[in-house]
Amino acid sequence: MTPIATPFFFYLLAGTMIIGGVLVITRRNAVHSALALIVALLAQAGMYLMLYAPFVAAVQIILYAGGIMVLFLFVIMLVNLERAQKERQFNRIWPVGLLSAFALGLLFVGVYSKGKTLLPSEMMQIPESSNTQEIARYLYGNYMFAFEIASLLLLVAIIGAVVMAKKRI
Amino acid sequence: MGEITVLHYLVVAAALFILGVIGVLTRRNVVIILMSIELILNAVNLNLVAFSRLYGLHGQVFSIFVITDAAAEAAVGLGILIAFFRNKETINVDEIDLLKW
Amino acid sequence: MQNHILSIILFTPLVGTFVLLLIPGENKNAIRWIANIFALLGFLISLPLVPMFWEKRFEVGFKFIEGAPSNWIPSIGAGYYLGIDGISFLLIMLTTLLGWISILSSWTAIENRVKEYYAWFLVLQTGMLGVFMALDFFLFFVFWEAMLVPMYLLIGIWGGPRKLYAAIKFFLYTLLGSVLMLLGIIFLYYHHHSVGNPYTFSIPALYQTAPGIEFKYAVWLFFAFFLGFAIKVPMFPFHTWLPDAHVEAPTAGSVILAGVLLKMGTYGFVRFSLPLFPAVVMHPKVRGWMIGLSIVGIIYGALVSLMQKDMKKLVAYSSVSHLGFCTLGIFALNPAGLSGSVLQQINHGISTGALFLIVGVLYERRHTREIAEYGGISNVMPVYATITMIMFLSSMGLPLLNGFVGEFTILQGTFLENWKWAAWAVPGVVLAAAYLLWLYQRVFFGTVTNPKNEKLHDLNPRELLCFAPLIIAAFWIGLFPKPFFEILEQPVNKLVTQIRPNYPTAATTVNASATPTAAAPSADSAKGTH
Amino acid sequence: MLGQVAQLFSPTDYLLSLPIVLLTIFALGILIIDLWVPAELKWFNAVTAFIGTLFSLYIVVKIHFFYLSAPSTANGLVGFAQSMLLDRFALYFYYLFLVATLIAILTSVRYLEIEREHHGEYYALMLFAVVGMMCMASAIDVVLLFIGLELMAISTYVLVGFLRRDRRSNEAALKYLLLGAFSSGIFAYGLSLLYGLTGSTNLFAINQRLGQLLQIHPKDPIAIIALITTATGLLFKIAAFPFHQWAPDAYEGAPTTITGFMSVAVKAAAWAMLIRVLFIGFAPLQNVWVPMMIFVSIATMTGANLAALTQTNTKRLLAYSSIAHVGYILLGVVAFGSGQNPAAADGLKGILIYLLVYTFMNLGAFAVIASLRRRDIIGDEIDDIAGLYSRAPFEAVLMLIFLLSLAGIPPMAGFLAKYFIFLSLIESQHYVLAAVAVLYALFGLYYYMKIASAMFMRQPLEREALPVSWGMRIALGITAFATIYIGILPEQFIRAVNWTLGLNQVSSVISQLK
Amino acid sequence: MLFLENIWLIPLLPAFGAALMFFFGRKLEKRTVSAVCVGAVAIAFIMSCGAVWQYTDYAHGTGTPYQKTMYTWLGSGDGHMAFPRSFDGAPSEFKAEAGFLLDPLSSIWLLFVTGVGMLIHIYSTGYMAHEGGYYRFFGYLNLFMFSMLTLILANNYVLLFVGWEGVGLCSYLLIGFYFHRHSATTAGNKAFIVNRIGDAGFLLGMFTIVWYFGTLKFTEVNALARSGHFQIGDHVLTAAALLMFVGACGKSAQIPLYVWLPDAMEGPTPVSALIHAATMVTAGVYMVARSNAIFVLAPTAMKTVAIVGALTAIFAASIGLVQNDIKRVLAYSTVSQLGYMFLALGVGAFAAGVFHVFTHAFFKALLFLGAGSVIHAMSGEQDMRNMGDLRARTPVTFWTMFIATLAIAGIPGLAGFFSKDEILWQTWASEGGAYRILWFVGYATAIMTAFYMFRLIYLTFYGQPRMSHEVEHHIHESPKSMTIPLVILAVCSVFAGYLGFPHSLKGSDRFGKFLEPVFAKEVKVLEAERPGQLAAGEKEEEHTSGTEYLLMFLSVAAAAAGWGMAHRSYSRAARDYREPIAASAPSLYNVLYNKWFVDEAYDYAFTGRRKVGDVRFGVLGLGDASAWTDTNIVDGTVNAAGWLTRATASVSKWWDKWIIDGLLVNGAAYITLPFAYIARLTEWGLVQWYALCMVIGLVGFVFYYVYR
Repeated sequence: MTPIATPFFFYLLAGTMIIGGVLVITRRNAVHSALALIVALLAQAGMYLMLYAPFVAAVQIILYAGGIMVLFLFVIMLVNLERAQKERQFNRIWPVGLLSAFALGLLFVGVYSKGKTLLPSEMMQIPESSNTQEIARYLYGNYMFAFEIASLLLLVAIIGAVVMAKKRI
Repeated sequence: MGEITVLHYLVVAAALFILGVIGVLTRRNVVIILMSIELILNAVNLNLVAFSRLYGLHGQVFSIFVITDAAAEAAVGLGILIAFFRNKETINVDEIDLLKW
Repeated sequence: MQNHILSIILFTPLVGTFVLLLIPGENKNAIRWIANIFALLGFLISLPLVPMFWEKRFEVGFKFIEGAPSNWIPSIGAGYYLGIDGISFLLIMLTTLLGWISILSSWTAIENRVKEYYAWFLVLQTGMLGVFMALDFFLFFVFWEAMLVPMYLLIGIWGGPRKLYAAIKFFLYTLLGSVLMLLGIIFLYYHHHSVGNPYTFSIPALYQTAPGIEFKYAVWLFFAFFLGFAIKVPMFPFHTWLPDAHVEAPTAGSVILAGVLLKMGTYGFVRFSLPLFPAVVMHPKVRGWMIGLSIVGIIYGALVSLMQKDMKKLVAYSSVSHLGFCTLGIFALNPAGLSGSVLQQINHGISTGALFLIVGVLYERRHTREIAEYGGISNVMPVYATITMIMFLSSMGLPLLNGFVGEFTILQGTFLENWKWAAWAVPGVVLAAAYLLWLYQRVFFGTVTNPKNEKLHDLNPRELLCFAPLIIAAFWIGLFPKPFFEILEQPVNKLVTQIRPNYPTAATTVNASATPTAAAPSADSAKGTH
Repeated sequence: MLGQVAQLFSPTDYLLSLPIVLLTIFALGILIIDLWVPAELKWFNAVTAFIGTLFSLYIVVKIHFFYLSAPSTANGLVGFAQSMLLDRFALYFYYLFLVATLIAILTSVRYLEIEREHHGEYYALMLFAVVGMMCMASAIDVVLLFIGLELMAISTYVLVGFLRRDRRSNEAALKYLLLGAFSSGIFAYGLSLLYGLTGSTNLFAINQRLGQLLQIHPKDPIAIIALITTATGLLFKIAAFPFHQWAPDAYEGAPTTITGFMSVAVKAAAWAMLIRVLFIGFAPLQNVWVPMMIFVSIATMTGANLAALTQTNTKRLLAYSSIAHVGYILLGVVAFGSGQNPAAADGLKGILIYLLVYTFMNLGAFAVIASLRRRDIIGDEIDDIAGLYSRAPFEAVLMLIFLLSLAGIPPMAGFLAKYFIFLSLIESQHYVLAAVAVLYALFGLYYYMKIASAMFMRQPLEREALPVSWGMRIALGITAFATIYIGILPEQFIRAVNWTLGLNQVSSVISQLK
Repeated sequence: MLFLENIWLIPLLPAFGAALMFFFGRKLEKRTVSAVCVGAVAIAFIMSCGAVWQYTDYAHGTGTPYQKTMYTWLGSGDGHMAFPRSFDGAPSEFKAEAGFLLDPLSSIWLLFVTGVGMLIHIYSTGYMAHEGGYYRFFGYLNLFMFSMLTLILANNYVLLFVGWEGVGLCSYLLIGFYFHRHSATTAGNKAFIVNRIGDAGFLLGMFTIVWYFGTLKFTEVNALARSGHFQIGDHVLTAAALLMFVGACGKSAQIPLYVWLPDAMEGPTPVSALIHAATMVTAGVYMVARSNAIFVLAPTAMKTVAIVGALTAIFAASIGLVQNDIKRVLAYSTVSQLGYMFLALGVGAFAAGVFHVFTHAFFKALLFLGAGSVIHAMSGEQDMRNMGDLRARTPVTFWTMFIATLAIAGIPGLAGFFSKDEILWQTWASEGGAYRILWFVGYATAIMTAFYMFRLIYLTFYGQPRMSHEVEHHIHESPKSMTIPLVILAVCSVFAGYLGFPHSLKGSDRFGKFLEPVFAKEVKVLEAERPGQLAAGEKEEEHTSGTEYLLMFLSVAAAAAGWGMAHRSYSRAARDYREPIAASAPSLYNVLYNKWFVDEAYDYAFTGRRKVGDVRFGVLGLGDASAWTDTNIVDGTVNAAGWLTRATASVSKWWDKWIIDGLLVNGAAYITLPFAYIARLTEWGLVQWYALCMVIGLVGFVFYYVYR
């Protein structure tokens, strides 16, 4: 079944994401930023659904919103400083940073507007019912090795986090 | 409201990317900088998934890997941040000032 | 022996180094003995080369060829490929001789870190010999650069107060030249390949193809090489590393530096710049510049040394002037000029080496080189004064001593090309007399004014032994230079024919000049007049 | 179903993954054993790691011989469904990684004891990093590439910050992590665009599609953006201007042994990745990235050399010097990009040889500095190395050898590396570039000699002799020997590189790369 | 042919003596020293007499030179260092032999050099008896003999140049013999360097010859020059001749290079006699005479020679008039006599010039030795104002010196008369018109010569004693070893003249005849050179003797006049006598007394030993300048380059510091705010600064490649 009112939902979610993103980088209180990030991530999950990627959407919600952000919140609680909120939130070079970032954005927009014709316009019909199986097939087929390595990656992340965070090993 | 093409998603992703960059460049709070990096990675994911709409599932799979990576980076980054915080009692990035030219 | 003598000569000092490394650093005398034995050995081993070479002196091309092209690193075409002709033969003999003398001379001069001193010195010796023997550009470059390091350390560790500055200046300045030369070498190498030959660094092979490089590249190449050699020589604008290096270096270091290292520049000109880029060398503008720089060097160096208050600096600048004569002779590009130039390189090695030893003798006794500190030395050290006088005379080019032979031949050759050049260079001879005699007057004549100088003891046997061979050589070359000219004859004539094919390198009949022939003046001879 | 699995996992895959698997097993083993190893016997971990690396090395050698025996494998074996290509090129880098790791392990033991941070995790992480590198070297699928990169990167972040009580180490780790994550974000963004353009994650496929695409629209802006963002990630990893500034800080703050490891192995891996991505994936965009690389290399050499002149901290100085070396190696890329043989061949050859030589000389230099570490003295200021000769003549001479090699003075190996770079430049008619490069060699000489003259010509601040552990001695011995040996008798090494690149053979990696 | 075969021994014997002195001299005692050295020279003298005697019947009048080549000295021997000689492009060889040549010209020099040399050696044994460094002195003397003989016997220019430089060296060593005296060593340096300047010219001359003729052998050069390939006035030859004449000027103390000779009197008196009067200074004459073949083809050069000679003659004589140091008077007289010789050569009267050299050798040596013996007697006093009335106390010295004075003044019957008269006559005869001026110059010089010589005699031997008392009663006649040579020389200077007894006095000019083969052809060329004169010459032929007699009489008159004046003003010189010139023309006297201030001028202009204000000119000035340039400009550039690099390297650091300081110093925040902001930008170590750089780089690349 094709999604309904695609444009509306798209703009809704896009708006939510952008606003969330803006809030993330502007909030004084880190917790608020985290929450804003969660919102943005959820909105992005919605977009995944619109793009016929239910599995990714699920991963997004579970892993990101559920896992990573919790980690963030923990850390924020751990290192939360009253001081951090009182002093200024932006470093000295922020105007330049802002400027150059916007410049980059402008360039991107320009490029996309230039190169829009290059992308194939017709979309491929992806069977969403079997999406997960397909992904599994890919993961254990083409990307098996990468998948294994990814497990190592997570392992290393755990070790690293422990080594770094633990007072004495 | 016309037809939503991949390009729309690209633009959104680009916006997200830029937001992330801004965050990285301007904020002092390391945690928030890490979050901004997450934003960037999400932009990447959005790109990938959007493209996978054109080419098939590779993109989605790739995005899963990127998420994994994001998780790992976040974990390690926060760990290092804690170690740093122990020594320095701050999480402000411009107070990382021992090493300079 | 015949076919390995070069390697034997080349590696004897290195063996000495390794032997030294085995000896504990405490017993300095043992180290000194070993070092001197090996230095002397290096000299003695090189002596058999003389008769061997003498038989072959008129044979064409390189002799005692050893190894082969690209047998060392076949895949880039570098080879352990040795061989000598008259020019390198003379310089090799000079090197072994001076190496021995300077190691002998530093018996008492060096007190701390004796072991490494001698070790580095022997390494340096091998490096220098290698430069003169290599017939492979890669090998040549390896030796050329490898030799910088020991010299750098010799200056930097055992040098005077400003040793760090002098050492690094020496190293950087020389390297500046050689890196550009490296590019030049690589270009030749690639060009050789691009005209359809296998990659090789063999110098004889490159002699074949290099002249074919089109002019606009050849000029750049010439200057790439030129910079390297001109800094080494040193020619006029690039000479300022020399005084510093000399003043700071220990005596033996200066002797080797002046005696041998500087020759590498001139050797490079003769061995590489001339045969590789004949078109450029003969190009009037380029040649004019070379000659001009040489002449400026001659006069300028002499004038500057006239004004020095430090003996060693004076001698250093004087060698700028003398080397100016060498380059002048080289770019005269005729047999007289070239062979005179090579001979003058030998002479400079002998006399200036001796001069540095002379300064060293005083420095060892009084630890100052200020001319003003001295005066009336000939009252207390008559033998020393006599030797000094002889060496000064040889350095200022008095007939029957070596200096004259070289300078006369060079100027003669230059005059044959263009009388103006010779005319500009000749004042250098006068100035040489001026600064040397003035120095002699201030240091040796008069009465002893400075009480510190009253107790100076005259030369001891070891020092005499240092000077003896130099004096003998000076007189030999002065009185009977013919053998040297004969040794140089073949390579020099080969060079000239390579550069200017229509130049008569052999007089048809020995007494042609007695009976005037009605031949029309040839192009070359016409050049001289107008 | 099982049949499917069997068809998914072939003997080839087994062979190709074996070195990696072995390393992984040993890493995990260390992690577990470490729990029972008492504090004073921690060197046991080092031994385990060493043995593991040796095993892996053994397998690599076996693969090597298998390739030698089977001419059909001239282009290497493709495994894991086109995601991994273990060709000679990868094999070469495997050797580099493993040797570097061995030496790094040797140097680490005593250093860590002095730092009181001797934990098994250190070695485990090292091995994991190597796994990541191997993936980078042998991946032809961007996904695998990216994951490998991240595996290596994250392990390195932790290793850099491993001295948790040392503020400089923390800072270095944090900076490195922030910037690294940032750059890998950009990198991933570029990859995603690449995927979007070509619809594939396989480099060869990307190469073809991109080629077709550019046939239709030359100067496709999105392609260029993809290139530049990707290149940002690559250049960041090899620390080239303007993405190099993390390097000095990270190098200075990290444990010296890790600094050596990073400057050699990590960098080599990054180079392998860069070569794969640029030369295969972005080959069609050559006319874009060649000038870009020219600019980057000149800028890198300039910046790094100038910065190095004023350094008083040896680690930082060497960090800048290694950036400068990156500039040189990039020249090889430029020569390769110029396209025509023999310039391209020699350019690539130059890169490989440079990395080989660089591995030994730089590790050696850092090993010497690491050996200066003592309880109270960090030992990375130039004053600490002053008069080293009178305290430890042997090490001083070795250090001199390494420095000379870094400066590219023959007969040290460094000269050979520079030689090939210059040769390739001359062959590709980049004369000016070559001249600039050689002139920057002078800068290099100046600051290296600053260290040398400190060692030989200055008086030591304190005279006590340096205790040097056996591991350190072996490491120094190996590196110094290699540095001189490659310098004097490089023939078989050059041959090896030729074999690696399949030069003078039927099928050449180069032709396949382009 | 024993002596002729072994002619090479003649120079080698003294060389051997010298070597002996240098190596073992310190150990030998004085007797052995003098035995060896004097012996060596004596044998050399005997051998040369033998050689010349054998030569006469070897050549029997044809004057074909005898040559003996020892070995090839320069050049590789068998014609392999070749070059195309310029005038016809024929390939010829760069080569110089160690070969000896004996012909009339060289045999004359050979004789008087060895002869006078031997005498002076003998004399020195007495004179130096009480000096330190005895062996050194004789070593140098022998070395000098060796060089001088090489110079004379060389068969090519380079070998001649060897002797040429050798004698220069010896004069340097001997002038500086008393090396404790700063003035002595300075004089030595001056002599050597001035000679070097001349030598430079000589070198260039030689090069020109080689380049043109392709050879340096006298015989070949002469053969070519006379082969008629070159028309008279050939430019190259003129250049060559002039350049060689520069060399001659240096060696033979002609204007402008004469300045060294007077100072050279710092040396021991025998040295002055041997080197600076009799032998060495005549080397220039020898060289010019030797290359007469070239000179006659270059009339310009000839004229130059003549004019320079004449000028020098009168110039030096004028200075000699008022000098008080006995040796300086003689020195200047030497210079002026040399001027005569060059005048002779210049006008083509080679034989006359050589003849004057010959005679001059005897009486000038005698004068110097006499002066030496006077100084010896006066225990070192050299100022004639403090002498007087020595006639009785040192009779031998007096009489011998008196004879010499008569000779040099040109009193008939003595050597000087014949030679000088010959020169004057030739000067008058050879050139017509304006060149007669030269004759007048020579004539004036003759008067002056007579005057100052007799002034010397009167001041020294007549009048009242003006010396202090202790000096006075030390006065004694010198030992035999010194007086005997005086006597011998006196005899020579009486009779030497008769060898050249002119035809006009019914004599047979043996001397001229002997030299005939060397110069004859020149005379012809000279005739050819000016056919106009030829007619005149013919015309003169009949009344030639008349003019000659007239001139002869005039010159006698000149001598007499000089003598008379001297007698009037000095014969009764008391302690308080006044110089007549000083009385009449003090300014002129001052100028003359200060030698026309030439030395000062040179010091200001050329050497730069004196500063004008506080500016140096001349060589030392140049030296200062270039030394300054070297340290500040040439080396400065090098260091600046290095400095600049390091500066740029650390500029950001400074920038920061500088700005911050600026902030602190002037609190004008609103000005410095932007700067301070930039400063903060460049604050390294901030992570986000790195990130910013990355992004900027990204932007830059994208912009460049997409929107280019």
